Amino acid sequence: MDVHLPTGGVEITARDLGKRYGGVSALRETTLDIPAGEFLTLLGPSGSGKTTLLMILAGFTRPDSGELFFGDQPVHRLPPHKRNVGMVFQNYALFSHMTVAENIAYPLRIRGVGRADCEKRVAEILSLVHLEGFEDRQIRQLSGGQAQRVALARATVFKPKILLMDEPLSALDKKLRDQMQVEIRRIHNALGVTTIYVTHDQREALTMSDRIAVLNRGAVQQVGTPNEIYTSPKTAFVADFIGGSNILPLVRNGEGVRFADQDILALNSPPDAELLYLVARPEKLMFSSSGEPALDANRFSAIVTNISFEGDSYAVSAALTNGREVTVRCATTIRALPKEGEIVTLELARQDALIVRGDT
Amino acid sequence: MDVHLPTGGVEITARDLGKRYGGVSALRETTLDIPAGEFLTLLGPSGSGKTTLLMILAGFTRPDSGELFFGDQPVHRLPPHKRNVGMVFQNYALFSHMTVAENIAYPLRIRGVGRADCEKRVAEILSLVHLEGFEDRQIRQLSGGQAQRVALARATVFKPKILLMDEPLSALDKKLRDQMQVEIRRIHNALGVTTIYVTHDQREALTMSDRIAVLNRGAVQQVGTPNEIYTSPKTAFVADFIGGSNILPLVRNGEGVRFADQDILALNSPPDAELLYLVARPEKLMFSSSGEPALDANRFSAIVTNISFEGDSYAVSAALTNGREVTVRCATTIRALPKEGEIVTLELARQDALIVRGDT
Amino acid sequence: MHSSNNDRQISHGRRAWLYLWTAAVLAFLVAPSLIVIPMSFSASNLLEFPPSTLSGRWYASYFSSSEWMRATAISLSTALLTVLIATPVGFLAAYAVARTTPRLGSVATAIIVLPTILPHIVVAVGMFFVLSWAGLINTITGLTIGHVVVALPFVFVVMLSALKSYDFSQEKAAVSLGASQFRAVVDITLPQLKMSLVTAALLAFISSIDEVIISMLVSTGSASTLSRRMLVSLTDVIDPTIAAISTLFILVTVSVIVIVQLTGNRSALVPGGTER
Amino acid sequence: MHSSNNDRQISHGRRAWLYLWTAAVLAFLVAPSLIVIPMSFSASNLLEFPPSTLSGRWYASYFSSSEWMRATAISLSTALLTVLIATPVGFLAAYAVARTTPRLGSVATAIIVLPTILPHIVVAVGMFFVLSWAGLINTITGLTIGHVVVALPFVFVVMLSALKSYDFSQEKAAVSLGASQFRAVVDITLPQLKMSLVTAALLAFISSIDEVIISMLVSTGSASTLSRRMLVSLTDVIDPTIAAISTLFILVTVSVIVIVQLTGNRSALVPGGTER
Repeated sequence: MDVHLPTGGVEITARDLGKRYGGVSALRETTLDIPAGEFLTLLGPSGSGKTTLLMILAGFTRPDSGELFFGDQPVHRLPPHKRNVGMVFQNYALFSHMTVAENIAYPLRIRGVGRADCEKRVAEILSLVHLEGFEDRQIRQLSGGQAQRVALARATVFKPKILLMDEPLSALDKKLRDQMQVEIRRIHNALGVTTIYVTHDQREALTMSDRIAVLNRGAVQQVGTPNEIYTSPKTAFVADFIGGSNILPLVRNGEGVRFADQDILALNSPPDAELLYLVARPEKLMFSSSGEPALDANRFSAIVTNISFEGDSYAVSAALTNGREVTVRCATTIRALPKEGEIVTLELARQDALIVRGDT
Repeated sequence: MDVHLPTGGVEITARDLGKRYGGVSALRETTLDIPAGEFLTLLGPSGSGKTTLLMILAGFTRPDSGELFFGDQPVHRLPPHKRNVGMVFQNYALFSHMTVAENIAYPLRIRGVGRADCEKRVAEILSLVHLEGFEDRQIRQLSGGQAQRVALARATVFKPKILLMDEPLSALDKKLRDQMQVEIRRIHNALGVTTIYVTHDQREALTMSDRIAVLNRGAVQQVGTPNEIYTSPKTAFVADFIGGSNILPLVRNGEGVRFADQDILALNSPPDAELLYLVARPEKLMFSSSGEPALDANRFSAIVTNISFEGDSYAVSAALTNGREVTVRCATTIRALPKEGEIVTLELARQDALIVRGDT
Repeated sequence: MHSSNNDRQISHGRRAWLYLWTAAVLAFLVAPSLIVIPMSFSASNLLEFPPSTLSGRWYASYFSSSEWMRATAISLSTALLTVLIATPVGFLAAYAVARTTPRLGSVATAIIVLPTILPHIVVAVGMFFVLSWAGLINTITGLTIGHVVVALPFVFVVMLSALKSYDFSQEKAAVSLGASQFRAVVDITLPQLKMSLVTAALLAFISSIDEVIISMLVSTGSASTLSRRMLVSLTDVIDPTIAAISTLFILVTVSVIVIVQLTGNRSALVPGGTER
Repeated sequence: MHSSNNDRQISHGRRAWLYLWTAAVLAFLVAPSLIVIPMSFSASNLLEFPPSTLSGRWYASYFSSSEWMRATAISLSTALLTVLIATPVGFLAAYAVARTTPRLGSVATAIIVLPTILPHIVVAVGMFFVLSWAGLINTITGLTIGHVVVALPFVFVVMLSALKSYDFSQEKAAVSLGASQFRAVVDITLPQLKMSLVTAALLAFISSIDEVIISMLVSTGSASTLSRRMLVSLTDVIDPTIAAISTLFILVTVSVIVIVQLTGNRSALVPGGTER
């Protein structure tokens, strides 16, 4: 049965797509190439333009500028119901007066698929989303996770080459969300459809995506694999938004950079930008033990202001000499946990010190 | 000025407090001793009885059974407005037709405090919550964090010996919540008032409390310091609710216990209960390197089913030989990350293996 | 806002006076509305409460009077025409208002509910002048126009409130699945608003049957509606037939409301409801 | 539901027919309501639209007629009494319903709004019978009782909806800070419902002024209210004074609504509003 399932994906090419509401740029000119079959996540805070970009892809929002291609076909003038794109809405938007089977069969009915074929394909897709036997359930009888699966089935049963998902897990609780993340990836892998997934949850983006596009204030900040985004953020915004970070402003000093009158040893050379920041992940800052300075490490003097026990770790807040607060995360197995008010030396190894530019 | 502030706290003694709605126990007979000046958190999921207990303390809910003392005074028959208890509500419940100063002065006005004295004490408490000069602001002009501070000021300005807080931070976003947690602790320390704090957020409870009472289905499961609760949970519920845990069902075998036909080496001897579980924190499970078995460790064979990159760590899901899934958390610096489908050996040191009883 | 916890802060003793107030208010409100029912079964030629002898003679008198029957026929046909016009027009107006910008929507809403905000007598006077001018006094057409103006705001308000709680993303979902905008409305929106449409139609019907003041002015003599004839009869002589007709009115109104409520509640259990 | 994004899915071309419908509906609704205004300024003895010569003679005729003035006085005093009774009673009933169990509350609500659900003519007939029996026909007391029954549901509904969106935890907070339940209502709840109380009182006032059918039956001859006299005049002879009075009615009603709206909106900016 499953042999019929793979629908394949199609490449998406966006050229200079832009959208303004009144005087405000909801999306600045954006160019993006999404290979066929990729799982791309649009990640950003609310108002970052991620939903606007998704709605332009779906056809519900008309871009002011730019071009959009699905494969070779230009689609930026096509109305949404002719784009043949599957879409999963934030609140699922299931038709509440129809059964599960009627919901899923709706796109097939519109395409004039025959009754028998319809039933076969509904059963097929229900088995893919692990909801065998749910055909005659009413929508109101479904749990959140089941409704999510039905929405996914309805958006893929007509074998679209592109699947758009608008924060589909935001209404679920944490446990179900973790489970559905794995499920959605599994279904993506089974169908091979090009998937654009919108979320504001950085953890979700890291876990699920082939690539992530991080947006802020209407502009794409960085596109890359989860690992690239986490370990090599290009801007202070990305570094701060993905995982907690200590972001320290730097001053350019010839070839190098300084923080609070101290030369900084860093992994990369400073990028070409006006505003420069040092990124130090809380788990990479170490309390220096006694007087033996590690080679190739930055050392900062600081005073401990607060210690929080968080179960699997301590979060230690410390004020640097110029007053800036940083957070240090250390394991509960640490030998010598400093006390509040204690003066400590913090070490950041050169390979953990990244220089990024300010937000564009 | 600050010399006048400390209000001190009073001891709270609850004896067999119980409450039923219809046939359902909202709170089973609960006995609790809270020393003067303690910061005690009631932690539990919704419906666990934590709010019922708080409302009994406040006087808004009349218990069906039991006695309640504030110091030596029995209060279980006292109406709420005669209990002299400060309370911070989930939505703040600020009087929207009054200014900040009028809100804070309201409990003083009711107590017939003179105008000049009123003004002095409002200024004093505003300075404590870092809102100097906000006297004439309208409530609608306040941000969430400011409203929170005003609610706190209003609930403490009349120097109650007891302060009750009902999920006060649930409406704030994560950053502000972290900041207010520190603030609330600081104000608690300054006033010395006995504080009962209700939350469903285990991280908040760990960070803020002197002691935590964990509730589930109307019953107190465990009372202890954050460290005790995290490192020595007494029931499977507590282990699961505080920090993620792998909970494996055990079978008693003479003096010891077995899991899947394998004797388990554990930190503690099995408690006297019917259902027993092994608690293994995800960060304590290790991938065993090659054939050298660690002394005094449990070893489990497992197949890797999923690997999620989560930025600062990997979450590896693995199925044990009897089909149970466990989660292993490992640092991104791990030398040999296993692949999906790989068969691995998991190690759990004896001192990290805790045996707990099922939920009471 | 309201929760069982909140209740408990007012003790039962304190609530007693609230209960008393409420009971007094309720008795005061119900008495005049329902006193006609026992009166209508009186056998006496005079109004009696309580009736000394019971009989159904006033019901017989109503059904055997050709004048009352004629008035009833006029009322019913006008009400039916009113429903057929006001329901679709009101739905389309509400749909337009729900989908347009908030500013335009509130202007349109203000104008549509104008006839319910202005004194009814003023609307009736205006309607009388307009219909005189158009030569439609004493015609069913004229009467229907008058009643549509009165009924439309009810339909509009019911449909607008239904559309406001309707999840338009379902329409959007249908479009994303390949349906045209029109087909999405027909396939998805209308079936889900079924119950509200029925409610709106019944409200339009009742408001037309119940309308007196416009009828008073624009339909006289043999074109009188039932409610107009009742009012005129009462100001002339005291005829207990009126009590019988009033009782029938109550019966019909209450049945309609009960039916709407029951189907409304059933719609929470079976498909077709607007909730989700 | 409604969002600026949703709008964009209907293109402007497609929306044109919706706009047209709406415009037609609006014109149809507004015309009869407002046509009396130009007519009232006619100088002719006959009804004219548009008027050939303008004059204020019909306004002069209204203000100089002792009969019209007497009717106006009766209307105003009845309306004032109605407000003074219906507002506090309606608030207390709404407060009781808001704080009691949902089941008891919905029974009470159903009974309180009964007079607005039943045909107005039925309520009027019942009221006529009750007042005849009590010997209160043609008295201001009787008329006021009738109008309170009609006005109370408005007050009740306005106050209940205000109380439903009111955050009762403020009352609870006041109690936790040391206020008795009664003091909490007076200090916290009432000041925040100020605007809704004013709205409810104005609605009660307008509904009394506007009431015709009960007035038609229970106040005759020299005890006639203004709206009753207007209706009776129109069925006798066509007197353009009616157009003048209707215009004044519109003026008063619209002013009241505008004032409520303006103060209502201001209350969103200054203290005393119910929002938070």
